Amino acid sequence: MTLVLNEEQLMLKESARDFLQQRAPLSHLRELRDSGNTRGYSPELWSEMADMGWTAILVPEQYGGLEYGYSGLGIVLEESGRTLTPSPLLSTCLMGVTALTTGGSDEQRRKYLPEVAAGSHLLALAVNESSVHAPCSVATAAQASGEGFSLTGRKTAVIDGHNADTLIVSARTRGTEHEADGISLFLVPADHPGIHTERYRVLDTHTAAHMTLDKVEIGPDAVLGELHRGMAVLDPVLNAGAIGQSAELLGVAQEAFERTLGYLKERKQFGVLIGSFQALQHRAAVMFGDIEQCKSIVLKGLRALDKGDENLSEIASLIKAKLSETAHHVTAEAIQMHGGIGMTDEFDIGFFLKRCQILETFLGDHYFHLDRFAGQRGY
Amino acid sequence: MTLVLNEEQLMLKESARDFLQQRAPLSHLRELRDSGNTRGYSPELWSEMADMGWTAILVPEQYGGLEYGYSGLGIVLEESGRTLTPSPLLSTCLMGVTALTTGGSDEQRRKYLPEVAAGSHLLALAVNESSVHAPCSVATAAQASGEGFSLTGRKTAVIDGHNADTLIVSARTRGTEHEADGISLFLVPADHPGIHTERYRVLDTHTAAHMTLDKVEIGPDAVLGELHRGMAVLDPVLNAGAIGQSAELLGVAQEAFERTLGYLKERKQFGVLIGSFQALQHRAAVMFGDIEQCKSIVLKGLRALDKGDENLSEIASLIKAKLSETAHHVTAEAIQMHGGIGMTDEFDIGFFLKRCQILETFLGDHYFHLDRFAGQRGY
Amino acid sequence: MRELEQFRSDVRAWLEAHCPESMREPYRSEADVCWGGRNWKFQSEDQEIWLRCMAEKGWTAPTWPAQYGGGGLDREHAKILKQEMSRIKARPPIYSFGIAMIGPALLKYGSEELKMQHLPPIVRGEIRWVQGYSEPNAGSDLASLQARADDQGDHYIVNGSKIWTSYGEKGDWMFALIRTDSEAPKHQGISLILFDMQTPGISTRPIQLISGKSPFTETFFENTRMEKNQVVGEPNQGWTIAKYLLTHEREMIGETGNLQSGAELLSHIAVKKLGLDNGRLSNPVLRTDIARFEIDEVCHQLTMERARDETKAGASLGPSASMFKYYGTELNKRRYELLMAVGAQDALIWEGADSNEGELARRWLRSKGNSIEGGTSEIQLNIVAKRILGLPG
Amino acid sequence: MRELEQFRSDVRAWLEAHCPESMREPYRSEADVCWGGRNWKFQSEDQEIWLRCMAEKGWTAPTWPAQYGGGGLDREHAKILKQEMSRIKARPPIYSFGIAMIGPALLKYGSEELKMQHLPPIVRGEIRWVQGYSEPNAGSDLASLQARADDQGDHYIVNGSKIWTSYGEKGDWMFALIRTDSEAPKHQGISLILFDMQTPGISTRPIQLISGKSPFTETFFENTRMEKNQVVGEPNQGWTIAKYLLTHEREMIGETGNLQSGAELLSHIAVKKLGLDNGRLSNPVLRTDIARFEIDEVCHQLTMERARDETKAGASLGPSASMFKYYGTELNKRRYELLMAVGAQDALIWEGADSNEGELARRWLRSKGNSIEGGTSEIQLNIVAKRILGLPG
Repeated sequence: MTLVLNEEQLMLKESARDFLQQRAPLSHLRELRDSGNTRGYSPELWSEMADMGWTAILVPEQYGGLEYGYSGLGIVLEESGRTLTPSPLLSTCLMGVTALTTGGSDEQRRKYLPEVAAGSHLLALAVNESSVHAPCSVATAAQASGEGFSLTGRKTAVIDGHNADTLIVSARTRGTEHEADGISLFLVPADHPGIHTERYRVLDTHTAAHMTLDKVEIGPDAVLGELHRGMAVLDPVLNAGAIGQSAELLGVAQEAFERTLGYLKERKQFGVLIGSFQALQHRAAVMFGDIEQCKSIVLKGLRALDKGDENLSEIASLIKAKLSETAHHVTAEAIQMHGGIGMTDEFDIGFFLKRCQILETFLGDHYFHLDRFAGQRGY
Repeated sequence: MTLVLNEEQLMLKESARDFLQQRAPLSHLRELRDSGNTRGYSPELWSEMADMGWTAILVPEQYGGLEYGYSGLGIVLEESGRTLTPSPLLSTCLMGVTALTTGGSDEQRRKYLPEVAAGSHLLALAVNESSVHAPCSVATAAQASGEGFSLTGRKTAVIDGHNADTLIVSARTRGTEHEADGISLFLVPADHPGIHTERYRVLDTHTAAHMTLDKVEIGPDAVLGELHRGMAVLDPVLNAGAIGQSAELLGVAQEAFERTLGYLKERKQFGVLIGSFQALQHRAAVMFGDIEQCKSIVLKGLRALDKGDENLSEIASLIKAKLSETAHHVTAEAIQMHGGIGMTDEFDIGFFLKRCQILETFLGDHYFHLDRFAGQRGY
Repeated sequence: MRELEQFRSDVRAWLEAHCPESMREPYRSEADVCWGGRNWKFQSEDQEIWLRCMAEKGWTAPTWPAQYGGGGLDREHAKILKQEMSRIKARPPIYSFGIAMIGPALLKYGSEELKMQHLPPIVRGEIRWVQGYSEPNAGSDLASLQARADDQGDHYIVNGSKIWTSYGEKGDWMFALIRTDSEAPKHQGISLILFDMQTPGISTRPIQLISGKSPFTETFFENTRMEKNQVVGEPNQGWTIAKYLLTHEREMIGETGNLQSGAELLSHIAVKKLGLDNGRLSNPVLRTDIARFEIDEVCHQLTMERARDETKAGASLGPSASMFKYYGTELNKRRYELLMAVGAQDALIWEGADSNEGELARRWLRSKGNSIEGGTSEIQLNIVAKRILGLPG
Repeated sequence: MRELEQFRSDVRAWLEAHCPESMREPYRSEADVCWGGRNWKFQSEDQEIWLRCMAEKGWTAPTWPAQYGGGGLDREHAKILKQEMSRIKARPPIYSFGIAMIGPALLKYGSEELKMQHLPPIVRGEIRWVQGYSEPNAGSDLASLQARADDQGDHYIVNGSKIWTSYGEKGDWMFALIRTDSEAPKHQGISLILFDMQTPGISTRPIQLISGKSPFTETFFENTRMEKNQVVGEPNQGWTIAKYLLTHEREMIGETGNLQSGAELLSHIAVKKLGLDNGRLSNPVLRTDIARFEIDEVCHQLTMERARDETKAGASLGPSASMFKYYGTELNKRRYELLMAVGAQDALIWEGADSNEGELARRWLRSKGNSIEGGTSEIQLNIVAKRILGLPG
């Protein structure tokens, strides 16, 4: 398979871009923020996205989906990175669907996937327990209770946690706090009375939540995948999440870079265009090259997800580490090269820096992924 | 005490510079190399240095020295970094003397220091056992034998090992391989028949040696400092060594930078001086600032040695780490900015890169010292 | 020497007698700072007493000549005053751009008349000064400013705008760079003019930053009358004074990095947040990044110390100030990057949960402006390359 | 499709029959490379047989037209040949600047006469070509070259010198850029001229590098006669061809980074040298630096792969070649920096002990030239900024 988009994918890219530029340009994010919206995304826009078929991209045909694969969803995520459009695509349509297709029983898939594909059911992943991403550090307890389980513990940084209809919660069914074995995943209705949600807004108006579970009673059919072996499902989900975030970061970095390049070509100082200063030219050239590299590996990562590559953990961490560092650098340089105006809220460029920091940090920053990459490579 | 040189120090700096520029400019190093000299330094020059009093700078007055302190010796080392002059100043006059003044009995001092001050006795530190600097990793055994000890083991990267009259050898008198406790230091005559020396030349014609000790029998008076507590002497010696290397690296970096700056002001390309290219200007400006910072901390480090600062380990590692990274960057940039001519052996700038790599690496590179710094700071 | 010791004991006794207890503790927040000015509301009686006492002695501006209300102290005496104040942790009686910026410029370039008019009220904290340099389209190319003064014989009529004025809406008087000769080469037609912010035709508008509210304002002039006798130095020679003020500002910003480090050490915060594992931070790479940062911070501080030692009695740092400005602001940006990494997912919180209103994230965002305001990092490197290294072009 | 499959099985059978066993193993050292040329001494009979057989089929230059001795294969067929050769790990029959550099330029710009004269001997490996571009004072500003050809009616007389010619003393013919019109603007008075290195008035001198001996030479022309019919393309139009050749060279250098990684993986060497501690390299920071390097290496390789996929059938990479040249060489420099860090004190050994004659240190030093030769990194970034990003100036 060559590293270029095929015709069908190019069409999807174009239609995604058209839709987002028209219906959800950057001013959409600003409006959401200024209107004090508490969901962190627009339900109206979400139902339009569902109409576009985006919520169904990853869902298998037999459950009402388009089965268009990660490469397809990645294209949409990349474009939504350009417009910084908030939506539950990552939490529900990428990670939620991956969890169900990887670990879900046929019954569970039938229960959730058609509704997800229709855009009428949201999922969220509750796997962290501290500020630092560490999926194996699970203290939340799932104790046998009747035929099912009783969950008690606290989950942090649940993206879309307060918007979700169903939570995918990791909890310990045996072993000690930092062990991978003994972690199990559970599908838990978000409106369960034992769940307390503290919603918060992150720096660019996207939202997340900390969630406290107090004796949340669930049936035996709530187990996702095998008991004690939740990491066998969670690992692929987090790999898909990291690559999906990277696709979005790629959009963020490209747009921030292109806007900056445009500014370099129009802003004059000392009687000349600032883009004629060699120091800025060299910095821009390196950013260009870095972004080109990011394009290649994101494409590769999405392909690897589609074909179920056996080195997915290594690939996912490679990509997330590189995209985090590149997008971080590019969005910070974007402010610096815009100068004073880049610091004002009135101007849009600062939103890219904010979104970048969020995507970088959630589900593991470059420190986490560099470490994981080296581990996967055996050193 | 202010961070500026006093009048006396300024005079020493000037006389050191005059002497080295006249008697041992860079062509001296080249001659040594091309003549196939096996000592790695010129004994004639060494006796002139002794006449200048440099060998006596650190030696206390009561043992025939000048007692002019680390600040004085640092000035000479910095200047010899500018001319890349090879000599046993670091191994004998800095580290050797520090070992004796820190841990030596009065008898030991009387035995060695006057000769060292006169330039007629050389010392070398044999503390490493592998390629990576790790002073606590000591497997060389010192077994009780009669009233004294019998040393067996292998020491690596002994600077001036083959030139020395007396070796300062670390060996284990108790404990296990990586423990600090149980390491003892011994003064061993270098011509002892149980010592086998493999001399080698490093990349810029300086020399060092690996040394094998096979049942080297020594008396009880050979112990330097307290038995089992050799690290109490070795730590200060290595701190002084790191700061001394840093002073030399400062000279290396300054000279490489100044030569490069000169080249930027004389070399034309595309009809203009290459120093007018903004990308090079910004890189040069940052190098200048980094070197200014290096000047400040080397000065501070030498002062700290003179007053016996209690945080010497922290300070020494801070300085060595910063100087290593800065000088490394500056000497590599020096090649790049000189272009093709910088790659030729005929031109001198490449010697700075070589010397820098040696000073950086011996006695711990930036990885070693960054780790040690953080450890000293409690994290 | 005896005289100095006597002075020290006098100062100590005076401070003991006059500095209120509540003025001897560190600021709890920015709200504790005393800015002075026409509309100033003292936060406490002690704050008012402390300012009055100090102003009476001229010690709000210790080195200014006594005839302008200053303390008339030489460097050595002023240093003793500073040491004695910090001994009892006395707060500065006032924080004033008048004392820090326009005052020194007036002493160096102002006419006797202007000095007599403006310096004493500055010493007393009666007038709050703000600065008007930048313009929306000028950016780094400050001299390309366009706010224009038309000569009307005995006065000027000014039109245009200024941006990035700190606390512009709270200012009583402004010192601004205004183009007084549109025909001259751009560096030669600029004057430094002083004017009352209540003059008709002046309005201000607050600027919102990516980090949220800010002290910055934009200032607009619409047919604003300015008096010719309020020009500092010669008309059209304002650029020289502007450069003096900029260097002065850069030195102050360079120092800021220094002050920041007085705050809690980055490594302490990291240890608290991330915990130790066998005595080491459990994230070994972040650990190294922090070590590199702490090393560079020490390097910067010691270099400023060395420069102070070298320049000794009042000599200007000159172009070195650009180097310090560059390193000070780049360090501060790195500090906040590392704090964000230490804070990880919690550091993203802007509103809700226990985020302290996103304080860390806001400071991180705000720090991005450090390498832009007061002359961008690029400009500082240009200055170092050209004026210190003597590179051409 | 059927035809291609048939071709594949024919090639496979032919290779099986003709490629000597000893030519089916990787080079043990550089000494195993076959360079060809007038004075070539084959290292083995097999080496000679292998070159002869391949040359006879024209497969030393598979895509060149058959009338010039080439294989006459299109891209698809050539790819199959390549795949089949690498299937049995066949060594390239020859490594030749003739095939890689001047051949393609002649095919694109040369007259029929020049093609007929030079291409067949290149295919047969009879003439070893070397290049003459750089001059001691030209550096990055290649077009400022000064080697000068004076028009003598039917021939030129050339004076000047060339530097950085690889294997200049072993070359049979040189292609060189020579100024043929001193009056014209600097890009417009240059010609690409071919000449026999045995021509009277040509001498060479080896260049010693900081890493030791090198294949580079300096070449001197003293009243050297060159024939006018050996100018490639039109006289004074050599700059166009030079740019084509440079882009070509950059692509090749970009690929080099790629080949290097075929060598033992950096992380494997580090594990061997430093050992693992709980499954991790015991130096956690070096570990991260290595991880970053390996990541960037994959990024570079995949981007070259993507570019090849995008440019598909023969389209030139154009200015992107500059990006690949930049990344490929910077990566190679980083690789050697990390190898030196892994090697630590042992890596400093130049002579004596078990240093393998300082091989690592020499390669590290040699790598510093990567970002200078073939156009400096600065030049590549300039090209990206101007020709890809469209930045002004």
